[in-house]
Amino acid sequence: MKLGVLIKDGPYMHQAMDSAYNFITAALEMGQEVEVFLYNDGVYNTCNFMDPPRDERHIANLLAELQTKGVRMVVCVAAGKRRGIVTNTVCSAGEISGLGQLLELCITSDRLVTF
Amino acid sequence: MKLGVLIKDGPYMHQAMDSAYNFITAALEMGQEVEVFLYNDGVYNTCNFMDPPRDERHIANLLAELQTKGVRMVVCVAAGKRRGIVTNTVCSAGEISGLGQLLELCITSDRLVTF
Amino acid sequence: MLHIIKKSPYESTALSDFLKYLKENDIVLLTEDAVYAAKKGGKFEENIKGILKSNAVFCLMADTKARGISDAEIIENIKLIDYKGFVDKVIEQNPITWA
Amino acid sequence: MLHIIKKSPYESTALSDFLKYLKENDIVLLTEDAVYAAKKGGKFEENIKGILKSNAVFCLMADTKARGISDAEIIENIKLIDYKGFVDKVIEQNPITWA
Amino acid sequence: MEEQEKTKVMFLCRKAPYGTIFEQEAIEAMVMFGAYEQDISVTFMDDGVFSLKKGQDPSLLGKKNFSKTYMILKDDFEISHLYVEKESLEERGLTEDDLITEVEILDRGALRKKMDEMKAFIPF
Amino acid sequence: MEEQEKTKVMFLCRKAPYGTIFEQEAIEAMVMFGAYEQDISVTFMDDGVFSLKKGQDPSLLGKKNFSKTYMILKDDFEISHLYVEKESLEERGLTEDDLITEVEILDRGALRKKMDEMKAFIPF
Repeated sequence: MKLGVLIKDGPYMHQAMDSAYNFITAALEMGQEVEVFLYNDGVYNTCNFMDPPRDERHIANLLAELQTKGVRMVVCVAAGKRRGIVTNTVCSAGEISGLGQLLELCITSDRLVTF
Repeated sequence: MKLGVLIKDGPYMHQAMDSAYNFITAALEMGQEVEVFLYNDGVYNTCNFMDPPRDERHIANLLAELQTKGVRMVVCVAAGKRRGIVTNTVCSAGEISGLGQLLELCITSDRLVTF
Repeated sequence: MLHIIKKSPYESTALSDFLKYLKENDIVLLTEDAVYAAKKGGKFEENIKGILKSNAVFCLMADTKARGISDAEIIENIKLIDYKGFVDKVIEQNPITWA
Repeated sequence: MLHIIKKSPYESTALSDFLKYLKENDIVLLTEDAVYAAKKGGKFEENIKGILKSNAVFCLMADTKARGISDAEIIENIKLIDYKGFVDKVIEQNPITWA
Repeated sequence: MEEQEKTKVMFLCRKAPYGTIFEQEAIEAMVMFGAYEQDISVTFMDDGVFSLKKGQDPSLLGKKNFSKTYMILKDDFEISHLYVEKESLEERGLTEDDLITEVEILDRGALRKKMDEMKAFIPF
Repeated sequence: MEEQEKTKVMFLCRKAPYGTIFEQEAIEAMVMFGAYEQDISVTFMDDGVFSLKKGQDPSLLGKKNFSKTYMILKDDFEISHLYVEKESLEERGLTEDDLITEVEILDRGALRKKMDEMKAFIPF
């Protein structure tokens, strides 16, 4: 099954990305396919400059880990530009693209779940 | 009178920075002194890479305008590092410093108002 | 004390939360989405009228205009103010923001 | 339909908002700060018990453990699940998130 | 037959305008989705119904009046349906006359039936 | 006399832990403020009282258990007072025994009197 995941909140501030990370990890272990779309403040999760304390989880690195496991992570270009998540600031796991990709995800996934 | 302004929300997502901008502009016109501390997601307001549509307000530029009017804007270093607002990404209006500056603001201002 | 409310009363409990700390001579300021509480005919009209019996309630005009709430739609005795009025209120009383 | 709730019922109206759309066979999943609704002795115990009469209510264990809500403190008949159980529920029914 | 192959997606607009960016970024998505010839519905419930209120003027906030876009969503952007929840309007003291554009006002029961047909929800 | 010159600041902790970062970043500020020899109070009310609940274990979320810091705020970080609102505890079915550290439990009337003495509030 293909699961679409929509993330609308930024890192650390809200639990959304943490919940999504745990959900996606579980889904991958169960053999499901996952694709992520980052919208609204969700684009901040891909900021390449985040540098949390060493004993704290590094959310952009968690995204990189998901990417190595085959999860595509699309960053909304409009939401990203407005907030400063652009080519110069996005982490390697984030793929900047348009809102059409969110509709594509609605079409191609079996379920869309929002965090 | 010196007014301290604490901003805890990021740009665009919430109205906080817009309300604070209008409040500060009014206070300056009334001859008050204002100093700002950006905490939590509030640090995102100083992201130098934001690039909103041309017909939309540019929040980092609004901060620059306030700075030219003599408003000091301190960005919390801990909240900033966690979110990727650091030397490479902060706009010129933002001055990165520690949480002690927020307490200093409580001491030196006549009022502290949170947006 | 100046109580600043900024969330819609329909989605947040901020309006009932701050009420527990309202005392005589306190001022209430409705801003941002909280201005929906000031609209006649809404679910919170009686709550606001209750507050008005004992305390002054102000409402930020820029926020009511933005949301299409005309002056005639605002509950009687609520005073509309602009951002300079907001600054005045902060100078008058110690502000506390209920988000 | 799978109703996913993530805000605390004490500060958000999400718990009452989604209820209006609850139908038989729907599943309810309490996650993040919404797990406080699953705690015995709280203000929303009766609301949850009412939902349990007609619908299955699940609660994310990682979120109750994080918040120090022991299994014994959780209202009877609420089922604790892990993230794999969360995935199962999403596969079972179309999810809608009430934030 | 072709009609049945379209993907049914519903925007759920539950937040008031201007206090957050949700309305604005939801509209950006609606406009984009409309171009893809799928079956897109937009539902306003809870505080989302305030987004349709007539007479909005956010110029003092330095913002644009997004509500005007709702008037052209169906004709210019091929959004299939604009639904408004009747109970949410009533609770807020709003009537059909207060709304900026023509919409289908449905009660919760009718709205839930529409929701049951959807493949995916985009909640704001 | 010197006591009177200290600035009185109160943290208002009104949010539940883990769902947002507010508790964590509030603690970072408390720890820092304590070092400046002012008069700092911390008040837990509304969902903030959940931050003091015993037995928290957020390891499954990949997060740290911040609640333990409250145990050393007064002794190690010179925070003057930890107040908890009695009514908020009751509404949530919590008692003094559920709390991770010793605090002053005050009702709203008493708490409001403390608030009247403050120069500034840092709300979370």
